[in-house]
Amino acid sequence: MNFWVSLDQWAFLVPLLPALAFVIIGALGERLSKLEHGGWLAVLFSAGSMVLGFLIAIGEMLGPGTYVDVRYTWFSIPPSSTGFRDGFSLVMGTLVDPISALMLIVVTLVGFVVMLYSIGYMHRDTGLPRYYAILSLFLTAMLGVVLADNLLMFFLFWELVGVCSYFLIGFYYAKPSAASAAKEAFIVTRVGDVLFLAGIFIYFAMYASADPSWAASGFLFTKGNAAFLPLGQGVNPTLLTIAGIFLLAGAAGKSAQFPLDAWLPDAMEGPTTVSALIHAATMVAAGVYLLVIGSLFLGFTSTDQLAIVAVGGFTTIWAASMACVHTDIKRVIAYSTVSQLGYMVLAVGAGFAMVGLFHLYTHAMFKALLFLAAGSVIHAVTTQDLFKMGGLRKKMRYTAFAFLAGAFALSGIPPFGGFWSKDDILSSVYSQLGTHPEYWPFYLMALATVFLTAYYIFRVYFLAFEGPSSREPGLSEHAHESPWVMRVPMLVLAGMAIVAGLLVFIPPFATLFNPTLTSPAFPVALPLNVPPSYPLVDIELSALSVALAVGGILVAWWLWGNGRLASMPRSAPARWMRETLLQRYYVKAAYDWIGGVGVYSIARASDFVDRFVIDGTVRGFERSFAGISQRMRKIQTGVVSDYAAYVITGLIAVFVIVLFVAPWLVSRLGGG
Amino acid sequence: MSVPWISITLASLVVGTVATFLAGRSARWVALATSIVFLIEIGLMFWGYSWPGLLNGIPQFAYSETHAWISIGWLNINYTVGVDGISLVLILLTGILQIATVLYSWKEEKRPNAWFGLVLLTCLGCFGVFVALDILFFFLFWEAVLVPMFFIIGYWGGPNRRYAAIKFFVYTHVASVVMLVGLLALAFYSHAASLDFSSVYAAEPALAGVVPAFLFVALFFGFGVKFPIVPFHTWLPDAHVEAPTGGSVLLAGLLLKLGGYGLIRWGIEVIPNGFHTDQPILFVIAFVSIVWGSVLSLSQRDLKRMVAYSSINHMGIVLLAIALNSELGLVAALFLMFAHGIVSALLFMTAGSTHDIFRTRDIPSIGGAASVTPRLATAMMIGSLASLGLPALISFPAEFTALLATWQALAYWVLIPLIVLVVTAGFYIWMMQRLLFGPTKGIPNSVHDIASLEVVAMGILIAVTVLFGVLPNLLVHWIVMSPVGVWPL
Amino acid sequence: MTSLSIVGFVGLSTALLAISTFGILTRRNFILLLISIEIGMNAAILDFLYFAAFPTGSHYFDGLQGQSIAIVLIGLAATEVAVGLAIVLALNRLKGSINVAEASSLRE
Amino acid sequence: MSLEELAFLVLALVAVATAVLALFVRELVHTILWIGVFFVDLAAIYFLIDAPFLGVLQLGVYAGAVTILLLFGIMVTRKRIFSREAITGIGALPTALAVAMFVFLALVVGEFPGSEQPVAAYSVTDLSRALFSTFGVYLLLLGLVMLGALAGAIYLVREGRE
Repeated sequence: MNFWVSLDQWAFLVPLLPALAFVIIGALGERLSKLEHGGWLAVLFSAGSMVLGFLIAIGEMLGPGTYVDVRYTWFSIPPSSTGFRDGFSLVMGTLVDPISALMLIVVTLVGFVVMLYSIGYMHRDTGLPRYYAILSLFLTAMLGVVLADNLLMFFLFWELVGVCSYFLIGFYYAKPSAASAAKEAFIVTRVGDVLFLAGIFIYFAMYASADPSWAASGFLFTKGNAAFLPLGQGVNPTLLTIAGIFLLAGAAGKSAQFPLDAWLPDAMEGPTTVSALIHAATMVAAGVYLLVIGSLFLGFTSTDQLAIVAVGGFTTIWAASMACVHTDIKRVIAYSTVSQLGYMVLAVGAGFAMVGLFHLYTHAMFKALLFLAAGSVIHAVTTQDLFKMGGLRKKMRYTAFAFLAGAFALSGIPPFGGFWSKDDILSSVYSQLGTHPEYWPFYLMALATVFLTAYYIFRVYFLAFEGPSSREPGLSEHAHESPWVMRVPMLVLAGMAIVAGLLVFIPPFATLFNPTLTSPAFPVALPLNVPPSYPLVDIELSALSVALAVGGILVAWWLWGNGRLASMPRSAPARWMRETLLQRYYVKAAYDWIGGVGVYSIARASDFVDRFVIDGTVRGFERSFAGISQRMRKIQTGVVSDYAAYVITGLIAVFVIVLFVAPWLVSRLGGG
Repeated sequence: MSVPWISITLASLVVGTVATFLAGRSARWVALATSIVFLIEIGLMFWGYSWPGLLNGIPQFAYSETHAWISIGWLNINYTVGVDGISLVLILLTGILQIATVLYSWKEEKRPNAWFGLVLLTCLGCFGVFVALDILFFFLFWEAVLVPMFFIIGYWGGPNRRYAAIKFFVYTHVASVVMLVGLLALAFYSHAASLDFSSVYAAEPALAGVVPAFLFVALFFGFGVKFPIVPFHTWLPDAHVEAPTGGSVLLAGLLLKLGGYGLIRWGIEVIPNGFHTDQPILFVIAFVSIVWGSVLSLSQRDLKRMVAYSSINHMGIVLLAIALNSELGLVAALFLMFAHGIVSALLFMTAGSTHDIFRTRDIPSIGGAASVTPRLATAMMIGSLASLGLPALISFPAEFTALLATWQALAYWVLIPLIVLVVTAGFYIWMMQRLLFGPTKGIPNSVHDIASLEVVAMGILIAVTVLFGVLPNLLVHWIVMSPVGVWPL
Repeated sequence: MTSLSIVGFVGLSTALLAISTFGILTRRNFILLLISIEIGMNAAILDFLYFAAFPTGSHYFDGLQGQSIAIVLIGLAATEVAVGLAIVLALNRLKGSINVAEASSLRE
Repeated sequence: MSLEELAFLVLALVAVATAVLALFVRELVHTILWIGVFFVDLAAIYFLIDAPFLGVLQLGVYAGAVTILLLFGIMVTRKRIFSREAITGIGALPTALAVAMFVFLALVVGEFPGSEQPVAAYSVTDLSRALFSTFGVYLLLLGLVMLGALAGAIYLVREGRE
């Protein structure tokens, strides 16, 4: 075993380092005030984690095809004749394969730069030890998700990621809106999570009945290097479909796909750094990662695939349309995230797991960048309202450059990162249209979204960075460029946004996108399509999508560019439409109604039943006993003759029982 | 076998309890010493434990002792004690909760000797229930738990304490009597040689016809009220609301576990035939309890009431897992009982401290507690998250395996408890949003965060929560050294 | 001595017991109450003596035992009357009447 | 019908009749007289079944002492010895209870043989020997009870008690 492969054994250290940071910062708390309240400690540990992660990823690039799986038994029941024949185990283990290596790069890199950026961005806040501790815990959890070799561990860290997100969204917990957004995020993702759990159970049933040793192995994705997928082939396709739908539900909750998308824009109540790390680059991508794993290891039926394509395709345009009207800079980017995640889901659904992962990787870079740049702006002007900003390019050159790089990448302008991956998705899905004509509407939605994407992100750019210096007098005047701890991360990510797509043309890196899974029975020969190849038809498609993107930029410039405030269309339908979009198609209101009125009314009604029907019955017993006692009291007359009458009545009752009742009972019950 | 650890432990607890009653002002120190000795003894019990396995198909016990006690003709009542993995984890729970309660209520000023004595007596009773292997002996301890709890609620409780204490006592006592009738009928109908567990176990197959089913219903009623099962649960919220914090901790942490333990030891193990007949009833009740407890928690304003109803929900999952009749289910049920004991104790401590600090437990009338009492808020958050099944905390492995076992046995019915998990998350998260977050309101002028001894008490529970959440095998290792994996269910 | 009908004896004692029961239940005068009780006692004594004298009874107890019990019962009955009379006197002094319906309280 | 049977029949009828009369006459003194007859009548039955000692006891204790005591009781509680007692009506419930009692006890009679020869009569010597040896405990207990009763009776009627 050479050095690079042996590195994989130490993969568990990658999540463990931030966990150490969590423990240290959590334990010492404010005593670390000299170290930026633990911030530098968090940066240090995440840097260590990044270095190790990169080394492991490089090892994976240099030694492809060898996956190392390290396990620790977490929960085990020994074999028994009446229970599990081979025993039952739940394990914690790390599996380093190309997918997790790629995710390692994304998570540790973005994690590190965001941690560094936080030093500057969060400097003025209080409660920083809590912030850095939970952010470190988040990194641990996210890396746990990435490295998990089995479904249970995946789910475990998946939940932990969710709770870290909950705490970070609610970081400014004294703000009612932040507390409310945190709650919403937790509960909505929880809906997806329990369905995901149901999916895990179904896979368990399928695999454990096909191979009893699977229960003992601890829900592993792979056995040796072979996916367990073949086990699922023989089973009831309905069951497999349902499991896939449940998995999709879990992914939709985490990745904010329709209809569980409402929480992500509200999650922007958290600090911008959190938005960049968790709600753009890593956690929300975990849903896509789950679908990738499902597609590669667990298997989807064609019904599942259609459902995934439908959800992903529809979400792209659904979220992008809302992004076009919102005026909060972070919310626009958040809708954009939802929309871009839709692309990834679409790709995975169409059978191109690695293409989806490719977009995940580029998106993580440029979306984190956009958030950091937005954060830099917010840091400078202390508002998030686009219509109060303006002309910031002159005062914040680095930030403007970074944002522009991100915007180009997002719009899909070559050679920026986003172009390659988005184009790859579109052409991949297009290639499936022949055999799957039912994908057509979703393909068209995705294509139309290219235009909307370019439009809304450049609307943001023009409103914030171009035009006259200030629409809100006095706001932008104090704006100045951010300190180096914030600039360096932005520049790193800007670099990545530019070159991320080109990197896949370097062969060692490309191996991460072409995993050699030695499974003998991969269900379909997956067309991996990474890096993208360009036969003639694809060139035309690429030209079309680039044209759409450029068109979007031009429309944005025509409406908002050069400091112009285009007169809004004032007709009633337009106003109605804008209102609908601003109200997010009233989905949020519907959810609030379900939670606040629907469920809560049921709960109140149940409470009423509990108090007055169930407990009322109990009290009724009590009261009737009291009443009977009141009446019984009256027979205590004190008159001797009456007592004698009771005694004799009792005596006669004994006679009746002994002479008649008991023999009858004995004869009925047959001896005793 | 040489050292009669159980008798030694019982004796030390009895001596400690009596000494606490007599100790006057220094009762708390005696109680603490007793608790520490108890924990050490538990540790030694774990140290030397190995499960003897089955003998002629009858499960055996470690550290078992039998001494003739009452012998009238054919009726043999013995002092028989012993432990296996099932009781061992619950004994550990008893030890942990005992020391945590003693530390939490360290500052009790109202007749401290009686208070600490009653706390120790409750734990003594629970320990007795967990080790007793004779029907009468078991029942003796079972009832012995009721009395101190009655006084704890009735003397140290809230404004409506007399009603709650009497309701608690009458309710559970009626159930106990039904259970005793069932247990004695079991022994007599099966013509067991004695009232010992092993002879009743061996004699049970002699029962014919519908008799085992009826016996099981009688036992289940007795154990179920302790659980508590819907619709026999209404004593629980009242008792919790009125009980002092230490009382709530013991009530939720230990007393509810007696029901689960009894159901496993004297119900399922001893009357499998009756259990098989009645299994559907158990399922229905379990599902109803799960849904009902959770939905009702959502509508509660009183923090303690909310936690009390969530106990109904969790114990419903325990009942479900027990009723599944599978090895995995039983392991999960025992783990979940342990987990719930720790977590609900923690939550009741935080609820009690909330009341001490803010003079109210009404959730909507307090806000932003996290910014004035961060330590309390942290403990409450950890407790809530553990209770809603967050991974890496203690409930998760238990709930995961319980639901997995449910899926194995009942397939899509598992969706009911799964969806309820969302509601459970909902009410905890909503409580935290209202009580801990948001702008401050309802904060009295002089606010102090929880005192250091309370921190220690909660810290013990939090440490246990995290330890077994991260390394559940530490507990499962002991649970499986018991008949759960081998008896022919 | 020729045989005697067991039915007659038991019938007699049962009838006496029934009369005694009736008296105890209906009569409020303490002395009548005492008399009712005495009738019942006599019914019992009669039974003991009868069963002591015949094989069916001897099956249950030694004949002499039956007679001994009868003697004890007579002694008890006498004692009872003595105590009863004491109660009559006390009652009469307290309430001015020997109607038991008026002596319905345990306290004075 | 043999002479004994005839005698028993007559005595039994007289016993029932006097018992009923004792409870139903309106003069209390008449009651005492009827119950005296009842006691004597029962003594005759005892003689009939070869229990002469008991018969004598019955005469001495019941017909003698108890009757006189009861009479004495009436005398000290009444101003005039002839005073009518308000007879409470024949209630349905007491009657039903009494009849039920009779019926159930009579049901037991069916368990016994119809008639049988008596065992050998016991002499008074046998009885006394048994009473003072084998069944001495009964006598002791009776003595204790009597002692207690006597003490109680004295306590009840003692002076100075309001």
